Amino acid sequence: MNSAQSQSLNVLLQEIEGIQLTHQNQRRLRADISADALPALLALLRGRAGYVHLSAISCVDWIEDDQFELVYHLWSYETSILISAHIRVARDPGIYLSVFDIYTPAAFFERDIHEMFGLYFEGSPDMSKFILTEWDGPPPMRKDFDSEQWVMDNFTWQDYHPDWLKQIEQQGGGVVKSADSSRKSS
Amino acid sequence: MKSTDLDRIEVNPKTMPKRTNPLANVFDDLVRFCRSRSMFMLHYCTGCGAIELPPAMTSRFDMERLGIQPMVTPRQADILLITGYVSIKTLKRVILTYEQMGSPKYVIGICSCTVNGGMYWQSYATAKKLDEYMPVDLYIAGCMPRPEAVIEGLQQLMDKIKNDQANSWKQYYENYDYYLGNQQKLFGNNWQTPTDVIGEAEIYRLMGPQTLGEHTKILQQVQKPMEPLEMKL
Amino acid sequence: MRPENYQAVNHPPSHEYELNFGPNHPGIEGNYALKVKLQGDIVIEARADGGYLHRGFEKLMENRLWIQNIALVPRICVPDPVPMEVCYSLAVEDLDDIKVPERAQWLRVLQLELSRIAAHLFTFGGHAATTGMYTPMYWGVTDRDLILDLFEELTGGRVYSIYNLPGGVRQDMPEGFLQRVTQTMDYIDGRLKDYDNLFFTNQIFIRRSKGVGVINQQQALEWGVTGPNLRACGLAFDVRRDDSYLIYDQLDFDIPTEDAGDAWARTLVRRMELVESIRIVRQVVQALPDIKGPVRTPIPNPLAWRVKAGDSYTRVESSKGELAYYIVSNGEEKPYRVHIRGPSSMHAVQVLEKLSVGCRLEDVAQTMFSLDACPPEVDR
Amino acid sequence: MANSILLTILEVILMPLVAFIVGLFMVLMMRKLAAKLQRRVGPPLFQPLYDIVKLYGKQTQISHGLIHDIGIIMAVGGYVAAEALLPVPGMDGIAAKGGLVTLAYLMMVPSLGLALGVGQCANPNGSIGISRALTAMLAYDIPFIIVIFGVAYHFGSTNLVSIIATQQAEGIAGWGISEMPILAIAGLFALHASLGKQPFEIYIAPAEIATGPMVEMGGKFLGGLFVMQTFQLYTASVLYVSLFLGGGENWVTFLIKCFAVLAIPVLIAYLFPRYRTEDLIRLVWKWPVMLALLGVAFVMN
Amino acid sequence: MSMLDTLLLISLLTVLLTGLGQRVTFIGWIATLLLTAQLLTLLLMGKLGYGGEIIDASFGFSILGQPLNWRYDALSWFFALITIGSALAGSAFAAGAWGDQYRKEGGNPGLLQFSIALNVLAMLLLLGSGDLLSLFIGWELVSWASLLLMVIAGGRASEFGMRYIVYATAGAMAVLAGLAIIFQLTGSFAYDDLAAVAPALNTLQIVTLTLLFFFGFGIKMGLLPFHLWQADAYAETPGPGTAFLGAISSRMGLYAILVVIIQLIGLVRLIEIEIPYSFLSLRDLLMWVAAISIIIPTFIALRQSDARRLLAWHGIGQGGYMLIGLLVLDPYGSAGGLMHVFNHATYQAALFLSVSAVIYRTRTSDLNRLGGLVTRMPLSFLVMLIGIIGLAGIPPMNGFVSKWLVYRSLIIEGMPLLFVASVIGTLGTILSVYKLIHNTFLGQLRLEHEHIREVPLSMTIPMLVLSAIVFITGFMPGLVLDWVGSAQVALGMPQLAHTLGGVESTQGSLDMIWVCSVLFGGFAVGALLFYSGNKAKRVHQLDNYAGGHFLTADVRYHYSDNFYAGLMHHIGSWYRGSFLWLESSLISVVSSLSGGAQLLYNSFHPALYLLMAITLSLYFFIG
Repeated sequence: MNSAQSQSLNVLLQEIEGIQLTHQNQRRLRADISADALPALLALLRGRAGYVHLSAISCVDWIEDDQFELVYHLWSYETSILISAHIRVARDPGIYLSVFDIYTPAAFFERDIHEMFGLYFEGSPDMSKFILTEWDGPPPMRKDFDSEQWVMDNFTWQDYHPDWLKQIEQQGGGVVKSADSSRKSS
Repeated sequence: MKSTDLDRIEVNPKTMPKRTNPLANVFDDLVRFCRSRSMFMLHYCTGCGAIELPPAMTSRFDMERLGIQPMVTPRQADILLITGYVSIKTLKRVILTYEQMGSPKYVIGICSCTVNGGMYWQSYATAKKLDEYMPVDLYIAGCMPRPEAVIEGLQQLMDKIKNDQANSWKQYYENYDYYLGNQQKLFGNNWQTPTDVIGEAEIYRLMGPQTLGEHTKILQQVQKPMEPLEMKL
Repeated sequence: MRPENYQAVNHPPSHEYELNFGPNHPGIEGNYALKVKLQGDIVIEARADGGYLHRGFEKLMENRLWIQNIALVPRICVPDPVPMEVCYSLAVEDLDDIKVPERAQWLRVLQLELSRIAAHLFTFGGHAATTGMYTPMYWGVTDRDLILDLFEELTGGRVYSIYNLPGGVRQDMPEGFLQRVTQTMDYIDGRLKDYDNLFFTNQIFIRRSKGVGVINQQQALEWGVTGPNLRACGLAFDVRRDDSYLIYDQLDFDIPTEDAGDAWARTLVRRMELVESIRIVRQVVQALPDIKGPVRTPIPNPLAWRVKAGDSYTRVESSKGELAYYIVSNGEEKPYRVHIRGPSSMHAVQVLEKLSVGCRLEDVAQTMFSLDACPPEVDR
Repeated sequence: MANSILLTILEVILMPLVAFIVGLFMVLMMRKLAAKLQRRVGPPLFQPLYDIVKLYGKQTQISHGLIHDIGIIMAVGGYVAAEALLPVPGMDGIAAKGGLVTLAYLMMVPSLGLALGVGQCANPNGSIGISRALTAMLAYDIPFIIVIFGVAYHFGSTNLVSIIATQQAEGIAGWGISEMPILAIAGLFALHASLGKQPFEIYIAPAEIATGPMVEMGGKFLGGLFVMQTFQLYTASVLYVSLFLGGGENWVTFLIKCFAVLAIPVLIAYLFPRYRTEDLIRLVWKWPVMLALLGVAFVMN
Repeated sequence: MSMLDTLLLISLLTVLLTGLGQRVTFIGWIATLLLTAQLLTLLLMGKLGYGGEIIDASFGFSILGQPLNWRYDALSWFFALITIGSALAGSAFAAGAWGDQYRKEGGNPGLLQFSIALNVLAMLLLLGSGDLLSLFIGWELVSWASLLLMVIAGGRASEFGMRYIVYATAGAMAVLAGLAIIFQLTGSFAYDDLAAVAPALNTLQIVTLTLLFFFGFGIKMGLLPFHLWQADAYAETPGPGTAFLGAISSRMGLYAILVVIIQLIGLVRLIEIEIPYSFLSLRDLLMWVAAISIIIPTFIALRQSDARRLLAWHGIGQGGYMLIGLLVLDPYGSAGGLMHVFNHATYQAALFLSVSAVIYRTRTSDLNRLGGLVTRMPLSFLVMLIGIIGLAGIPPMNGFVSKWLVYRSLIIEGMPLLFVASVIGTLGTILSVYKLIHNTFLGQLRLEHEHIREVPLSMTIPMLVLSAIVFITGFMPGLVLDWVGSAQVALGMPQLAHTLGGVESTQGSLDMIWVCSVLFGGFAVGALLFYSGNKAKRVHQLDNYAGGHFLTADVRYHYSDNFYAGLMHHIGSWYRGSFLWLESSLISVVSSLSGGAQLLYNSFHPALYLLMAITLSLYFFIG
C-alpha cells in the first residue's frame, strides 16, 4: 500500500458521518460508526473503494453494556487494507439490518450470528438454523448461557474411576503389548 | 496376541455357553472365525479421528490384509467406528445407523472423546460418554490414536470376536430400556428411530429382562412401532 | 426422530425426489450433509446441512485460558490443522505485542508449508475417489504419511502438533531433521510425475472434471470465494503475499492461477501449489541453518497470563483458503470472544449450494471435493 | 438314455460348484491385483470366502419384502443356471441344449432379479443404480451381441460345444482370436464393460449413489451379491475363452486362459475413474460397435 | 352344418345377445359364457392345429358374379384361437367387479362387451375369408368394429379414434386399389387364381401390388411410418378392451399380409426384385421397415410416463418381430414370427389386464404417481412380472422362445444388421418394462395407496390364467409349435421340425424343458443358499438408508420420473432430432387429413357410421 492510496481512502471515509478511524497497523484500519451509518459505509466501500470481499462478520456479546458489537471485516484486493467496521446494536430486541444486498457472503455470517447469538437480521435471505437445527436451548454464544452448567444438567458427571479402571490399576497399569504385534500381516 | 492381555481390559467378560453338539460347535467356530477375518467398517467419519483412518486403510498400513474394508451403508457394515466426539446431532444419526446395522455388529470408540467427552467436556454440543447410548466393544484411546493403534485395536477386536467375547450388540437388545432411557434423556421423550428394536429382539430371541421397561413404554405410548408393509391379498 | 415425522401425509405429486448426501456418505467430505432435490439426474435444489461436527469451539475458548486454547484450535480443521495454531498464535501475539524470534518464524513457515502439501495430497485422493479412481487416493494418503512422519519428528504429534505457542514454537528441530525434509521433498517431487501420469493427465478424469462446478471470476468475488478456488478463477490473490505474515515476504514463490474456474482448474491449481510449497520448503531448509537464536519469546506465567485488552483480526492462508481469527480480549485470563472465519464456511455452504443446482448427480461429490471444503471448519 | 440324463444332471450340479470355487479365486486375483497397483499387500488367500461366510452368518437380517428376497434368489440362481450352459473341460452340461443366444439371455435373469430386489428396497440410490446398470447393459450388449453373431456365423452354429470343438481341432490357428482378431478386441471391450469395472463402473459409484444397487443389502442379501460376483467374473471370462481362445483342452490351460483374460480389464480398471453415463454409451457405441461390425464384415466375406 | 358355421353362429349370437342386453347387469358373464362356447367350438375344430383338413363354411354368396366363401385352415384356426382367447380374457376380466365399477363411473360395460363380441365376429369372418373379396369385407368389418372399441371411452378417445379411421380409410383405399388391379389381372377374387397368376406377373405389378397391400394392411399393424395412431388409440380404451386390442387387433394386419403377400404373391418373387441404387431387395426393404418398427416404437415407449401408453407402444414394436421373422423365409424365422403372435397376445393381454387392475384400484396409470404396490397387489405384480419377462424375451417365458427362433434364423441366414436391430429392440424393451414394473409395483408405496387391496377374484383369474399360459408355453414351446407348424404348412412354407422343448438341430438347438429346469434348479440353489442364512426381519420402508438421515413420511423418496436420465443425456437429442421430427411431420399431415375428414364425419356419431358400414356389408352378403 502506498500512502496516496491510504490518503484517498481516508478522504473517502470521511464522507460518512461520525466515523472514527484508527490505524491499528499498516494493513488494519478500524472504523467505529453508528449502526445507522453502516449500510452507507459498506455501499461506499464496495462501490467506490474496491472493497469487494467481505471477509467476515463477527459478533461480540457485551452483556454488561447490554449490546452486541458487530464487526464487518472488509478486504480490498486493490488497496490491501483490511477495514473492520465496528457497530453496536442493542441486545434487546436484537434486530439489525442485513447487508446481504451489498455483500452476498453476509448471508452465511448473519445466519450464523442469528443462531449463535439470537440477533435477527432483517432482509437476510435465510434466517433458518444451520448448525443448531436440533438444539432447543437458548442461543449458546450469548454470555448468559453457561455451557458448563448445561453439561452438568444434561449429562451424568464423568466418573474418571470406573471399576474397570480400578481393576487395571490394581493389576499394575494399562495394556501390555509387544511392540511388533501390529506388524504381522496375518 | 495372548488372550490373557485381553482379559485385563475386558469390561464385563461374558462368554456364551457353547452348544453341545460338536458339529454345531465347529460350525459356530468357523462362522466366528470368518466374522473375525472379514470386518466391514462403516464409512462414517463422525469426528476428527477419522483423519487417521485413511492412513490405516491405505497402502502403508493396509487394513485389507486383515480383511477389513470400508462399506458405505450401515446395512453392509459390521463395525461402527465412532471416530471421536459425537455432537448431539451426530449422535442421533449414529444411533440410527447403529440400529440399521445387522448383528453381530461391533462399536469401536476411537479417541478419548468417546470415553468421557475428552477435551470437549464443557461443550454443550457434544455427548460425553458414548456407552450410555450404545454398547461399545472396544475403546482406542488417544487424541487421536495413530493408525498403528487403530489396527492394534481392530486386531484385539478380531481376537474378541474369535473368542466369542464381542457380544455388546446383544447387550443393546437385552438392555434396550437403559440405552433408550439415556437417549430419551438427551433427545426428549418423543425420540424414536425407524428401527423396531424390540421387534427384532423378539424375532431373534434376544429379549432380556431389561429389554422392556418404563422408557420403552414411553416409546410405545408415543407411537406404535412402525409396522412393515406386509404383503396382503 | 420425532414420531409425527413418520405419520402419513400425502406425497407431493411431483416428478422430483430427494437424496441425502451425507452425513454417512462417501460422496461428502467428513461429517456433513447436502440434501439435494433432483429431477431425473439434475439437481434442482440443494441445501447444505451442517452442525454434525459442532463442538462450540468459540464458546469453549471463552471458558479456557489463553494457553489452553492452543490445544483446542488445531481440532477445528482436521485435515490441515497447522494454520489454525499459527493463526491463533499470531492473533494473540498481535494483541499482546509479543515479538516472535526469527528462527521461530522460519520454523512456522516450514510447518505451514509441509501441512499444505499434506492437505493437498489428501484432497487429491479424495477428489480422485469421488470419480471412482481409488489408486491416487491410496498413493496420496500414503505419501502424506511421510510428511506426518516429519511432523512427528518435529513436534511429537502426527496430526495435531500443538507446536506453535504465542511467542514462538515449542521446541527447536531435532538433529538431521532438515536432511530428512529434503529427502521427503525429493521423494514427493519424484512422485509428482506418477501422479501426473495417473491422475492429472488422465483423459477420463479431465473429461469428468472439466466444466463441473464452474465459478467465474465475478461470481467468485461476489460469493467470497478464497484460496485455491479463487485462484482457479484467474485471480492471483494469496494472503501469504498480499497480506503477508511471518517471513513470507522474504521468500520467493509464485502464485499459480488457472482461468477456467471449474473442478479441473481447482485441482490443477492445487497441483501447482504443491510445487510452490515444495519450493518454499526447500528455501526454508536452505536458510534455516544460518538463522540462529531462540525459538520462543518467553511469555508470563501462562496460568495467570492476562493478554492486553483489544481486538485483532488475523488472517493466514490455509490450504483451503483465507483463514482468519477475530479475537477480542478484555484483559482477562481468558479470551472474551474468538470468532473463527474458516475458509470453508463460504465454500461448503453458499458456494456449494449454488454450484450444486443444475449440476449432475454424478458431479455433486466432485463439486464438493474440488472446493476442498472442510466441514469441521464450518461447524466449529 | 437314463444314464446320459443322470450324467447331465451330475454335470449341471458340478459346474456351478466349480464356477463358484474358480470365481472365488478370480475375486481374490482382482483384489490382489488392485492391491499391487496401489502398492499394498492386499487380502489373504481365503478372504472372498470369509466375506461370504460371514455375510451369510449374520444374526439379524433386514428384508424390505418378499421381492427383495426373491430378487437375490433370482440373481444367484440365474447365474447358477448360466454356468450349466458354459462348457468346461470334461463337462458340457446342457450347453448343447441352450446355445449362445440362450446363454446371453439367461445372463439377463440375474440382472432382472437384482433389479427387482433393489426396486423393492424403495431407495432411490438403488433405483438410480439399476437404471444406470440397465443403461450400461444397453450399451455393452450391442457390441457383445454383434460379437456373438460374428462368432456364431463364423462357426455356423450357436452351439458352444461345437464352437469349442471346431477351435480345438485346429490348434491355436483355429482359435477365434486368430481367425477373428477384430471381433476378439471388440469382445474384450464388451467383457470389460460387462464386468462393471472402471471406467465403466457407473452403477456402483459409491460417491454418487452410495454403491447403487447394494445400498440396502446386508447380511445374506449382500452375501448373495458376493456369490453373484464370483459367478459373474467366471461367466464373463469363460465365455470369452470359449468364444475366442479355444475353450479348455484341459483344466490347466483353461484356468490359465480364464485368469489371463480377466486380468486385462482388472489391470485397466484401477487406473481410471468412471465415466459419466452418456460418455460410457458414447464410447461403447462408438469403438467396440465399430470394431465388431468391421469384424463381422470380415467374417462374412 | 359344419363346425365353422356353428362357431360363426355362436359368435353372431354373442353379438346379438350383448347388443340387446345392454341393461342387464350380468351381461358380462353371458358374454364370457358365450365366448367360452366359441372357444370350445374352436377347440373342437382342433384337428386343424395338427394338420387337419380345411373346414369350409356351408354358406356362401356371390356378388357381381364373384363367389364369396369362408373356410378355416390351420392359419385361420391359429389366429382365431388367439382372437377368441384374448377376447375371453378381456371379457371375463370385465364381467365382474371391474364392470360394476365401470358402470358406477358412468360407463356402459354392456357396450364394451358388445364391441368385443363384435370385434370377435368381424375377426372370425376375416380369418375365415376364402377369397380376396371376403377378405376385404372382413377387413372393413374389423376396421370399423375396432373403431367402436376405441371410441367407447369418449373424450380424447374419440379424437384418437378419428385419427385411426383416417389411417384405416386410407389403408382400405390402398387395399381396394390392389384388389382392383388383381381383378383386372385375373378376373376373379379367388385365392387360387391369384396364386396361379402371381409367378407370371411382371416386376412393376408385383411392386405395386406389394406396396399397396403392405401399406393397406401395414397400417393396421402400426408399421412404421403409419404407427402414430395406434398407441394413443389403444391406450384410451377401457382396460379389458385395451387388452383385447393390444393382444390381437393389430395382428389382423399381419394375417392379411401373410395371406396376400406371402401366401399368394410369394416371398420368392419379392426377393428377386432388386431396388435400384441399393443393395436391397424388395423383401429386404420390408424387413427393414419391420426392423425400424421394432426400434423406434420401443424407444418411444421408453419415454412414456403412462403405463398403458408404454405397453401400447411396445405392441407396435413387437409386431416388427413377427414380420421380420416371417420375412426371413426359413422354417425358424417364420415359426418364430407366427409363434410370436401367440406369445405376444398372451403376455400383452396379461400386462394390460394387470395395468387395468392397478388402475382399478388407484385410478391412475401415471407412472409418476404410483409405486410400491407389490405389497398391496401381489398377484397383479406376479402377472406383470411374468408379462414383462415374456415381453422382454428372457427365459423362461414364451417370449424368449419366439424371439430365439427369430434371432437364430437371422444369425444362420447371415443378416447381422437386422439381428442387431432386433436385439436393440429387445434391450430397449428390457429397459422400459423395468421402468414399468419399478414405477408401479416397486419402490416407495405412496401414502394414498396405503390401504388398497388386491383386485377381486373375477379379475385375478383371467390374469393368472394368461400368465400361466405364458409360462407353460415357455416351458414347453412344442405345444404352440405344433400349431405353428401346421400354420406354416397352410402358408406353404417349410415346416419347422420341433420337439416339445423346442428345436433340435446341429447348428444349435434349444431345449426349453432343460433350460427352464436348470434355471429353476438354479433358483432352488439360490433359495437354499438364501434360506440357509438366518431369517430376515421385514422392515418398514422408512427404515432405509438415507445418507444417515432420518427419512420422514412427507419426503418423496422414489425415483420415477425420467428413469433413464443418463441414457437420455445421450439419446435424448435423437428423439428431438428424428423421432419427434418424424412424428410431428406425420402428425401435421394426419391432422390436415383428419381436418378434412372431420368435416365429413362431424355431423355423425361414429357408432352411426359404423352402423352404416355394417348395413353396407350386409348388403354385400345378401346381394
